[in-house]
Amino acid sequence: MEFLTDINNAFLPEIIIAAFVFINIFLSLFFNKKFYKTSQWIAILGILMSFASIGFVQAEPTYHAFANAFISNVYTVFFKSVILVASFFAVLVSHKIVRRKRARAFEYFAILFCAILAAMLLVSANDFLSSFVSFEFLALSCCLMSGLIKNYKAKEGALKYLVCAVVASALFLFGTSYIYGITGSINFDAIEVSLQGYQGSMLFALSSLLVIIAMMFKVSAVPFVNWVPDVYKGASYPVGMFLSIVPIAAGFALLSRILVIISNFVPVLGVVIIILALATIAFGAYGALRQKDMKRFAGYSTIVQSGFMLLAMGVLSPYSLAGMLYYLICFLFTNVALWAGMIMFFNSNGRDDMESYKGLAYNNPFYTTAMIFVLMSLAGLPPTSGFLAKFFVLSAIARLGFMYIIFLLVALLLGAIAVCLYFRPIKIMFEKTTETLHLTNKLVFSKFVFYFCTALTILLCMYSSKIVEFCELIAYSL
Amino acid sequence: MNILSILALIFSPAIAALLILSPVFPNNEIKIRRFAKTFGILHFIYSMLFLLFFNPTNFGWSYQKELTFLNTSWLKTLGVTATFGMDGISLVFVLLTSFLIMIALVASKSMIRTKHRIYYSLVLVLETAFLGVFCAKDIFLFLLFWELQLIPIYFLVSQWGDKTSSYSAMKYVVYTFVASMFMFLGMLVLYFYSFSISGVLTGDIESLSMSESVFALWFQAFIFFCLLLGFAVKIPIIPFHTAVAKAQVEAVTPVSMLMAGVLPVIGEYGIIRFNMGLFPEVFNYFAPILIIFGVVNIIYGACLALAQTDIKKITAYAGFVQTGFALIGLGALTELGFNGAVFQLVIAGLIISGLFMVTGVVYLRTKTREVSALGGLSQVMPICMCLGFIICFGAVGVPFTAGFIAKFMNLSGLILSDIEPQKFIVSMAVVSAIGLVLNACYILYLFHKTFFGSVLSQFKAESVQYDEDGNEITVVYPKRGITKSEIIVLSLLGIAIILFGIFPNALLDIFQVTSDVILDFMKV
Amino acid sequence: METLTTVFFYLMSILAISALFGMIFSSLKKSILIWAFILFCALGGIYFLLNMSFVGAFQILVGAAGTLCLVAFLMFLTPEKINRAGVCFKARIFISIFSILLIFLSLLWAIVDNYLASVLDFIITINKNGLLNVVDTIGESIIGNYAVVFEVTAVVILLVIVGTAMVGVFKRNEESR
Amino acid sequence: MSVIFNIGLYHYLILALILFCIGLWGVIACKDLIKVFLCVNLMMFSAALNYSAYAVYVDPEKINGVVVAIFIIVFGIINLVVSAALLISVFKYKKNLDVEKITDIKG
Repeated sequence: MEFLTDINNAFLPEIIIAAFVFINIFLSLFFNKKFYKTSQWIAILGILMSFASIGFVQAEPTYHAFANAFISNVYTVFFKSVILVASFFAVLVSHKIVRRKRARAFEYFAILFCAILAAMLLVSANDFLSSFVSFEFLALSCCLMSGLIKNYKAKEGALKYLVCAVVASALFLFGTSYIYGITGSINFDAIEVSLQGYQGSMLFALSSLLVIIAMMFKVSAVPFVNWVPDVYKGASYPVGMFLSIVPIAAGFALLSRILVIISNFVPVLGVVIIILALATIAFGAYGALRQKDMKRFAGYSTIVQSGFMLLAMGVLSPYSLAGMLYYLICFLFTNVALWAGMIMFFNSNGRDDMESYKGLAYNNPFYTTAMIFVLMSLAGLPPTSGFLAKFFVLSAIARLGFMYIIFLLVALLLGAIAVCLYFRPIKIMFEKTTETLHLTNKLVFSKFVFYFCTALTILLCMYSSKIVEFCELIAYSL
Repeated sequence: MNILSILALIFSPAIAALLILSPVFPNNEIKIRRFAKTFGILHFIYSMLFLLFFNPTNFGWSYQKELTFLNTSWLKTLGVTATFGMDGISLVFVLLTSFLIMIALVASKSMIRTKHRIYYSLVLVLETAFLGVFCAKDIFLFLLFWELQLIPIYFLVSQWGDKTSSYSAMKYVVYTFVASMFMFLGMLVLYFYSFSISGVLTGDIESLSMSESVFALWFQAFIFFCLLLGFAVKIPIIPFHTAVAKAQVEAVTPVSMLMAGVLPVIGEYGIIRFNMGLFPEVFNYFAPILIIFGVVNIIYGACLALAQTDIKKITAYAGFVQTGFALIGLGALTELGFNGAVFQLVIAGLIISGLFMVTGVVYLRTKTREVSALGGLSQVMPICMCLGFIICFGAVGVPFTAGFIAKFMNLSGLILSDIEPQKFIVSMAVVSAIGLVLNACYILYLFHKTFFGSVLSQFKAESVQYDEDGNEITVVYPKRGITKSEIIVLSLLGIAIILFGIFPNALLDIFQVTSDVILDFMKV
Repeated sequence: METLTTVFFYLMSILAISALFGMIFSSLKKSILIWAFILFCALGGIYFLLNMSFVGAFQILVGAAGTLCLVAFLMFLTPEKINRAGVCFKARIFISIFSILLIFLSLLWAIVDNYLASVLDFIITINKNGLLNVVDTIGESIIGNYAVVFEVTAVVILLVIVGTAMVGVFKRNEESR
Repeated sequence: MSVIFNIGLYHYLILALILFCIGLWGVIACKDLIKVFLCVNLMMFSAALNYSAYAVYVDPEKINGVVVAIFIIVFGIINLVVSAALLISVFKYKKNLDVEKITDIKG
């Protein structure tokens, strides 16, 4: 009975998602050929049900479920809802893949739901075993999802993803094994208790460094970053949208929860993370500056954005966490809008190189205006939410002290380079060309997602006060 | 007073821009142009109303108003509010901006041939960004509008400029953005350290100015120079000028008018508002640096201008010289100098945009900007010559034009300055007086080479106009080589220059009290 | 008894390390045999040495047997015409050797440091009384505390079955591409 | 000498560390993708060894580390299964499993 109480109090969204995994697999056995179009509706239903059930979850005070292997509090609930919103958009825009997969549409959604389940488990995992299992689960489901298309690039991207994921999880395990040895426990709460009064040692520092480096794979930051553009290039568009948000959000949730425990005992960890973040931004900016392919460009842009979010993790105060959460919200909507815009373009003419965007400004001014807003938001220019988000994250570093000003300066200059790279697609859209492009108007869902999220990027900047308060509330609950 | 909403003043151009962009608006270039022009004129009249009801003896900010969203401040938890307000100096610059935008919208008729819809909406968005900078009462609001300018300027320069203008627009954006990142750094540090001292998170300029003096001097100086770098690229002060000059030269004429007319004003407004208003102690210490920058701007800018053969480049460098005089006035730390600097900024905005307009008119007719390929245009386009004559005299600083008053105030302010050592001041004054002569040289050279001398054969036709591909179109203009809208633009600028030359107090009275307040603050 | 343990441990570790090097450098067919050797003998033996006979058996049964079957299967499905390359020697490999040595030495130093600083005397032999009912404890732990993790593993296996089927399936006309 | 001859926790840790580092080097150095995955597996198994050694010496009552080790072994197999599927599908296109010869996506 305790089991059922735990499920009811903390695990309702996950259980619903898991149920829909089985429903999808079951349906794929019997209703393949005829009813493939309903699969999208079933997926939407599943996500909406799961989202609604978040309201029934106990968030305050923290609920320890399943012998403390998983927890549920405001922080995890926030991340779960971010994951569900992102995957909702990803399901909405995946009508093309449903049509193409036909008989296997249900299986595609089963894998997608597995990934959502894994991300939600990763958010709420409370010991090394459950976090490792969900880490692997997320990596495997994302890898399988990115290899779904039947061409070579998808397989190659999936393979690269798998190699990186497996190496990362090996590093994660190796690092956590030492922490287990030092503290004698694998549970986060127990570790926190047994670390009280701990002086810190070389072994602890190195092992936590290993764990952090392994987590960098999930948030697509510097040591494990080469896979990002390749995987995005290979994967289909909805999968790319999913990959660019959900694993990163889940990774940040786990990273912040681990960092809260260990960062007090390893004083240099903050500096290391800030340096990694700056290197990530530099890598992403350098890669995106010479990109000719829009998908790969989106990959590098994701790297830049996650670098900025990682910058806030190096500080780890409630203020900086609130900044990171606000950045995550902005990044969610902006990135969804970017991918939705790319999907609209791709679905109408089947091209994804940057040159094909030439002259778009003269034929589709409305689309171009929205796209400019999205890119400006990613670059962090007003009047979009990206500006405020960058302001937040950078001000968190400014708050630290005078010694950190050099990092702040480097971050600001890298931000200036980032502006440069986001101007490139805009420049191409305004170039003159003879051929006329027309976006087909049948793509209702993509259109809705694109314009809705673009509007949100601007509105989030204006009505930011409430959201900032909300983010601070969540950050304090960690 | 209810009609005079500062929010309406600032955001109405953006709303008008959205209206033009919206699918409801007819896609007819004449209608778009007329709408934009009418809006510009109405906006100028509306801003004149602000002047009428302005109380010049008021010390603080007038017309203060906060923009709220759902009855909540913009970023309440961070202490950042979207509060707007005006004091005397802001009001003068707001009027200047509104006037120049109106002028530029009128001037666009003959200069802009394509993409009218996007062009006019971008100019109006740019106006919102300009006005927001002048009226922002919060440092982060200031920053928001400051960076908002980049987007319209990028498109205005790259889309309607010369062939390589896309590159120079990008260069301009990167330069300005990098500099503004330093400014952002300074602002963030300022914001958090004033928080650590006063315990209140606030971005309000007035509250920040209270808590500054507690900092160590070197720390204040660090923030001071971070901010100054951001403003210096916008003005531009000379070592940072390359990208700005290139963008100004390669942009289309109305855009160069706006860039040369308003952007230096914005930069120096930033210096007045932040560097002077927040760090009086440091400013007192580093004022000679501003004087040196000003003198370098004058001498080096004049030399650069003398070395050019492109009339638009000469005009762009002339703009640097004009802003150099204002920098001298700011650095002098006297009442005369300060008032002169503000006066000079307004007048420089008028003069430089006028000069750009003249070169633009000439370039439109002749399709060349090389000095050697021009000459004798006074016979072909006499009206343009007459109006250009007034503007050039204003730039040289001939008595009875506003340029004379402004330069006189700045230089005498510099000489009256009590900055030690006195030798430095005197030598700087002498050098800038030499700069005045050089200034006269290149402007008269420009004017002479363009309008006088023997008429070159290709300009002998009654009035010649070329279309975009360089083919001759035989359009006979009624007013000898110049259209009605161009006459309006040039004559309005000329009238303004002469009017302020005869009645400088009309302008000086508006910001007299504000400048007294700022200078009093400096002496503490 | 002590001497036997020592000899056994060193034998196993030397076997494991040398076999691993052998696996990296030899050709694929040989390397699979060597891999089996590592898992069967070396690692399994070390688990037995740790009094974890259950894990050792598990390692041998699931790990070694499953992996071996899988790799052999993989090797036959990807028939070979070109010589399988061993190790590529390039500049970056030497850099990687250097960095891995760095990791190794720093971690080794940390472990030794920890050993020198440790209060507990780990040299004493294992307290066998605490480990009598290992299998019971593991079973209780898996079914009690980590039941959800266990279930999640089941879902992962389901996912892998469905997903690999989807990823690996080809249309006939695509194979030739 | 007793440190060397009396086998204790630290011997196991150092063995695991050596295996881990060789595995990591193998991942970077091996040109054959099958070997790469075997080396990654070995890295995970060395972590499992770490976990069980710590479980025996530090946490003998609950032996949570052993549970982790069991899960690691299971997931090692699962990784290999997925990698096998992907390797076969890559092989069908390229007829090769050399790390340097299968990269199409670049830039």
